[in-house]
Amino acid sequence: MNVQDRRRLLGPANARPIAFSAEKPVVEEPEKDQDKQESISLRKGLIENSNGSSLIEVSSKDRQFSLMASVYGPRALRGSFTSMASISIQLQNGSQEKYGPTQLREVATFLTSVFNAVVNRSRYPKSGIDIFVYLTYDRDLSQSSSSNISALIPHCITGITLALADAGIEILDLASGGYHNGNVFSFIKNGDEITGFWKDEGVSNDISDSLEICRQSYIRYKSLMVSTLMQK
Amino acid sequence: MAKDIEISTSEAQFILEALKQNGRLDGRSFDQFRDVEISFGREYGDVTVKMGNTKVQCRISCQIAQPYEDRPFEGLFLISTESSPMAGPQFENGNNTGEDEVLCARIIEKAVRRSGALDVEGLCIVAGSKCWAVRADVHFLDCDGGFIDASCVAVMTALLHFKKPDISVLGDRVTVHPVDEREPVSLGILHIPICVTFSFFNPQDTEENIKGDSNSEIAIIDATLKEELLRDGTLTVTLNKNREVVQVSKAGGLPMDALSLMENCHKAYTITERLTEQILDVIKKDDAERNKYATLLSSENARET
Amino acid sequence: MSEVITVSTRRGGFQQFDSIADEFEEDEDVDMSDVDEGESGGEKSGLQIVTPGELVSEDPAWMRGHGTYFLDNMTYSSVAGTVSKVNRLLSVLPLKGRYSPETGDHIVGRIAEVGNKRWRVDIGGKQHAVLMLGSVNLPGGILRRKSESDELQMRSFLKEGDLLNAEVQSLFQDGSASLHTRSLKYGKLRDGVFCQVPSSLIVRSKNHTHNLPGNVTVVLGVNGYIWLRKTSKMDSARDAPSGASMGSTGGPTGAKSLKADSVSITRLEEESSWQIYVDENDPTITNSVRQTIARYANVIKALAYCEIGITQERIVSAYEASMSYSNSGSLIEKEAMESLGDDVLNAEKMRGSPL
Amino acid sequence: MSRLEIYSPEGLRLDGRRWNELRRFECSINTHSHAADGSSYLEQGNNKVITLVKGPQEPSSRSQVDTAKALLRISVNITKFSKTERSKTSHKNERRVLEMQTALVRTFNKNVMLNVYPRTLINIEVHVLQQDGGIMGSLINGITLALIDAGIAMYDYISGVSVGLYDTTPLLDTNSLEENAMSTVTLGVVGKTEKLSLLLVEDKIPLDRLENVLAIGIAGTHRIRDLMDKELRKRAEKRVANALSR
Amino acid sequence: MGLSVTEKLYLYDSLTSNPVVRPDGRKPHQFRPIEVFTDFLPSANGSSRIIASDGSECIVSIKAKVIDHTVEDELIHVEIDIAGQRDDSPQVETMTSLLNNVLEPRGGIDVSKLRLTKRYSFKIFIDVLLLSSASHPVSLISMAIHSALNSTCLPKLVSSFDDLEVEELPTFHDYDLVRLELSAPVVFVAAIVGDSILMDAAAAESEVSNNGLIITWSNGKAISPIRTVALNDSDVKGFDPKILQKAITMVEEYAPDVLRALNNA
Repeated sequence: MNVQDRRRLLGPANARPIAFSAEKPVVEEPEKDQDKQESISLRKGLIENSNGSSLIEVSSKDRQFSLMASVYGPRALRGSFTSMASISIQLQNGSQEKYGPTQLREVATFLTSVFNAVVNRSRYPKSGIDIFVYLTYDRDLSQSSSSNISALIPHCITGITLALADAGIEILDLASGGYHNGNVFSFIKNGDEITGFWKDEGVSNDISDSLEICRQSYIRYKSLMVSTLMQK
Repeated sequence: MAKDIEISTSEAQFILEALKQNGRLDGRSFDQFRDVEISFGREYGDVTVKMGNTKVQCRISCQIAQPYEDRPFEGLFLISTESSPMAGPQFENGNNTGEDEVLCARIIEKAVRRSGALDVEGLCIVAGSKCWAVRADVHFLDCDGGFIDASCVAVMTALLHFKKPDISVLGDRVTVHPVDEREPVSLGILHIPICVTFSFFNPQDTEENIKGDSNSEIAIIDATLKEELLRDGTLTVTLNKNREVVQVSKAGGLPMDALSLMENCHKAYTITERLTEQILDVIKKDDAERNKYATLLSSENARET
Repeated sequence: MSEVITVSTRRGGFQQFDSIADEFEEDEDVDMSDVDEGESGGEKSGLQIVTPGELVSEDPAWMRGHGTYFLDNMTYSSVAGTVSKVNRLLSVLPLKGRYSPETGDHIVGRIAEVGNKRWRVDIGGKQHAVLMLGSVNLPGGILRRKSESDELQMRSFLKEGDLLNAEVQSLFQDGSASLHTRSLKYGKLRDGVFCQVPSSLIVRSKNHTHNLPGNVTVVLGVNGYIWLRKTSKMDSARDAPSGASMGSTGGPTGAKSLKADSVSITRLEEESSWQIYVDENDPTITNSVRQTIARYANVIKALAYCEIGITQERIVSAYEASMSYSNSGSLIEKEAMESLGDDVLNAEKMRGSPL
Repeated sequence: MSRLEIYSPEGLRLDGRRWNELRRFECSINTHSHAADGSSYLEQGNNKVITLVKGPQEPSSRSQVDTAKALLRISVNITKFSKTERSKTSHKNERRVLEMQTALVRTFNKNVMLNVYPRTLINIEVHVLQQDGGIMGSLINGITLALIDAGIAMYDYISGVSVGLYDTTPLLDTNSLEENAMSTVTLGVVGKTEKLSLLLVEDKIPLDRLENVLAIGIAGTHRIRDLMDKELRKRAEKRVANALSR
Repeated sequence: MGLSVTEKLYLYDSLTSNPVVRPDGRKPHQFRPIEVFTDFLPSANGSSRIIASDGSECIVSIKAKVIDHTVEDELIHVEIDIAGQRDDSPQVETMTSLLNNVLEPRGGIDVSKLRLTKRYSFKIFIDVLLLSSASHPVSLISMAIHSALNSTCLPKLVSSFDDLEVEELPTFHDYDLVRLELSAPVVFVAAIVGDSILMDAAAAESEVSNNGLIITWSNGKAISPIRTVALNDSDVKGFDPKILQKAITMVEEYAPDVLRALNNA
């Protein structure tokens, strides 16, 4: 039953050290309206080893952060037959241990359900797609706002979508989202469909106000993604 | 387990049939314990025990540590049992959660540590802040059955043999004197537990075992590896020569009549007596051997007797 | 009672020890001498109840069946249950246990695994049953030989999760079943819902597919798996006046039967095509049929809750009794299920047909 | 707690029992009919134990298939809140719990007729909601009841109990206060025989007193077997009566 | 569970038809009956066991400990144990994180009731044992916690409230207990199937749901955490933004009935 020899610690046969590709063009938002609360820049294809990857850097008045997403797969899954690809998402703290493991796990579960609705999974039977998100940098500039993980979720979604597209994995639409007032929405199809909603603070009556604002963010991020993907 | 040892059907049948006819493969009688060979390494507390082809080494070491908060007057004592594929292919490196390994470790733990064989209060240096931490590392070198029994002898002999460096305490200052400076001191041993393992075989059907009153189950002492692989149940009795039961473990297996289990305990006692004597004897001999020039090297003036 | 949720509570206890709180009046100290209690109680019902390890018979003449073991002349029970003596066979029937397949059982199963030339089917037993590729009707003719291309596209016939009804063809040495679906009444199940009851509540009988009032058909698998569906054309054909579908006895309906035969022959080919494995439901299932099916499902669950054996007659009788609840959703309450069970039994007593 | 009170000169124990009295013993079967094939809930003194038996069923992986017999697996979940003082760490994967599981599997391996169920898996889950001494015996009793409820063939009951030795008096069915104050012996006995499937002594006991302790322990397990048997028969009669009336 | 394609199609069509036909005939807002048992663990300060009609079962123990709240500020600690799962499995960790959010003081729970003196407080340990569950268990768990906290009694304080000056540990009455009136939020799971919204979805209904919504209800209003949750592995889809508000309205309408039933029964 134990055919594998586990007595030696060997990596996978085709393991390669991580390599970063040459500088990729950055898509930054045109700085036309200075009153915008945040500036964002996107890059794709940074990690050569992965099938697709992306980097997002955001800075606003009160928060600066960046995250990296990498996609491995689709790869063959051993074991019993599955008619659809199974997606696994892992979230990792960067150098700062900012968020607890259970909290990261819950967000990862949430993101998985979002992308289960976004990726065309039936296209990849008996396969697995592994997605890793590293919250590389996260700094609060203002003391006032409590730094919560909710505000990062839309960027995680954007980052993963970009990395999936970079990996050439079929998705139904470019997914992204927005954060406002403790409410997070994830959209596809021009904002006509919600693929995820997340709320960690406040009461229910503020949701409808946030919807439109988040949709605006979604459309903004989406157009940025499109221009990033159009880059050669 | 890394690899299961397989025993061929014909060999298994042969061994079982022999047992039914009162015979064992190595010619021993059912109640015969293998001869125990105890040898010492160069240092104190380094003991190797051989029983037939089974070989176990135990080494004692100590260092100064902080006692547990809830037990400030006691020193620390830890027994670690390590099995590796060296002893046999059934063991796996770094994985000691196999059923047998866990049981073996737990029994030695109960027999030696929980029973208070080592005087842990004597390990206290400064109450609440400093104490000796004694560590017994048991290594299984070669496996031909009877690990528990051999390990227990090894640990107890090693504890008796070991000497820790002498110390002197001055207020909160503790000085450890190197061995070549001051004669090291022995550990306080309160009693010597000896484990004897019985293996049970059922020569008849399960129905007879459960419903019959023949009590024809076979019990043999100190099984070899092959016998261990074929047995239906096992019992480890730990006793000391004060006629105290230190530990009994019959963790399931073939149901056995209470009276015959009692009989086994009594049989184990005679073995306990013999082994205790043997251990004390080899310790004495080794001590004499190590100190045979002691009188010559003594700086004391000889006295007339 | 709230329309939204019913909550029943009890303080200070882990569960309702139902009406068994009458004991422990006796002393629980133990004497060195064993007080042997009379173990032969429980024969009020005429059925002998035994528990594991109990001596069932000292007579060596019995053949020992399931639920027993023996030593010399003595036969002991190995389960808790009732003693059954059939001819010379002595066995103990456990009060509970998983379904044990028998040859000829009509069962409902779910595909658990697609393997090499076979499907493994969950039938609620101790082991999965096996359905060989050679034991199913293949598209394109009932008597066609299976080919290599069939082996490669097994998942397009039946895949994991698919439900089917089948017959137990034979049993293997270890007690697991081999199934077949080589009849048009067996095969993939469509147009309805699945529900499950303990297999002990289903009585083995000649027919396990019944057309119920309200255009609903039920397949009562012997294994306790039940399929409720909209009555199909084939279902109604089966229930058509005797002779019509069989086409055997001529009689006054001779002409008609000829016609029925010709229909069934053409359909036979049609059904043997890919159609029999298609994953589509009848597009004409109306909302009211769906509601009727939901009501039947609740009625069956109520019978199971009351531990009443499930038969066509009882389902119909319970269904009629359930009409006093206009909303079939209220049948999920314990009180409703109990009263439904009582209604069914009372109706049977009135009719004087104890089954 | 002073040592003197453990067993008073009048022959009474801390909880008012005499030396040969069992604790309150209540059990019921078929408590979790949806979640398992067999189930039991047992209260032995303040021990509260839920047992679920799932199977015999198709093994989930190939490595669990034995072509000759069923594979028996037992997992013991001692909840963090089971003692008066809540434990901070999880008891899963503790060596003591692994040892218990192994002992239980080996006990029931010899008593369940596994050869009747080849190629299957019998999975037993035990949840200890509250413990107050003698837990091993309660685990054995709970598993026996749940196995019988599942209709799984076994040769006989196995019942378990712990006996302590106070000076020269054996005390039957010890609770945790008694267990902490003296040496105890745990037995698992087959049916009404004097055959021991399990015997665990964890502290020092004079060799010449052991026989005495075993004798009262065996008598105690026989009593427990009868109490379990009574409950099972009551259930069985109810079911049979139910089936006949319908 | 794994339903067949035709089963899923039939269920989906039934659940999205007008009027909605649920497989057990329930109305979209109707819950299945539950049974609640409390106060069965004498060694705990509060306990509850809750059983749903599909056999899903959850046991909760509440234990309290006196702590110095000037040193330690976490007053409610939740831990989840799911039978058959490792403590670090994704399901356990996700559920722990979610429930920690539900019982977060800034939400519905009034932690000031745990305050004993100016210096000391009770810290409440909530241990959840999920024995079995057929569909998303968070609702059942939250109801069990709610009932357990409802049944919790704590020792009565007899020493003075102001102990900042005097260095003394709080002392308690020998046997008098005070009922802890801490109302824990209850979590609802709404299944979204097409344009239909269903409360308390059964296993088969969850299997065909396009999405799910977790909505927390406390003190008469829907509060955070609110979030979408996948109720199955295969059929997750996006949904119309209007559904979100509709689901919350539905909870607002029926949650009071559920709480009344839970508290009165």
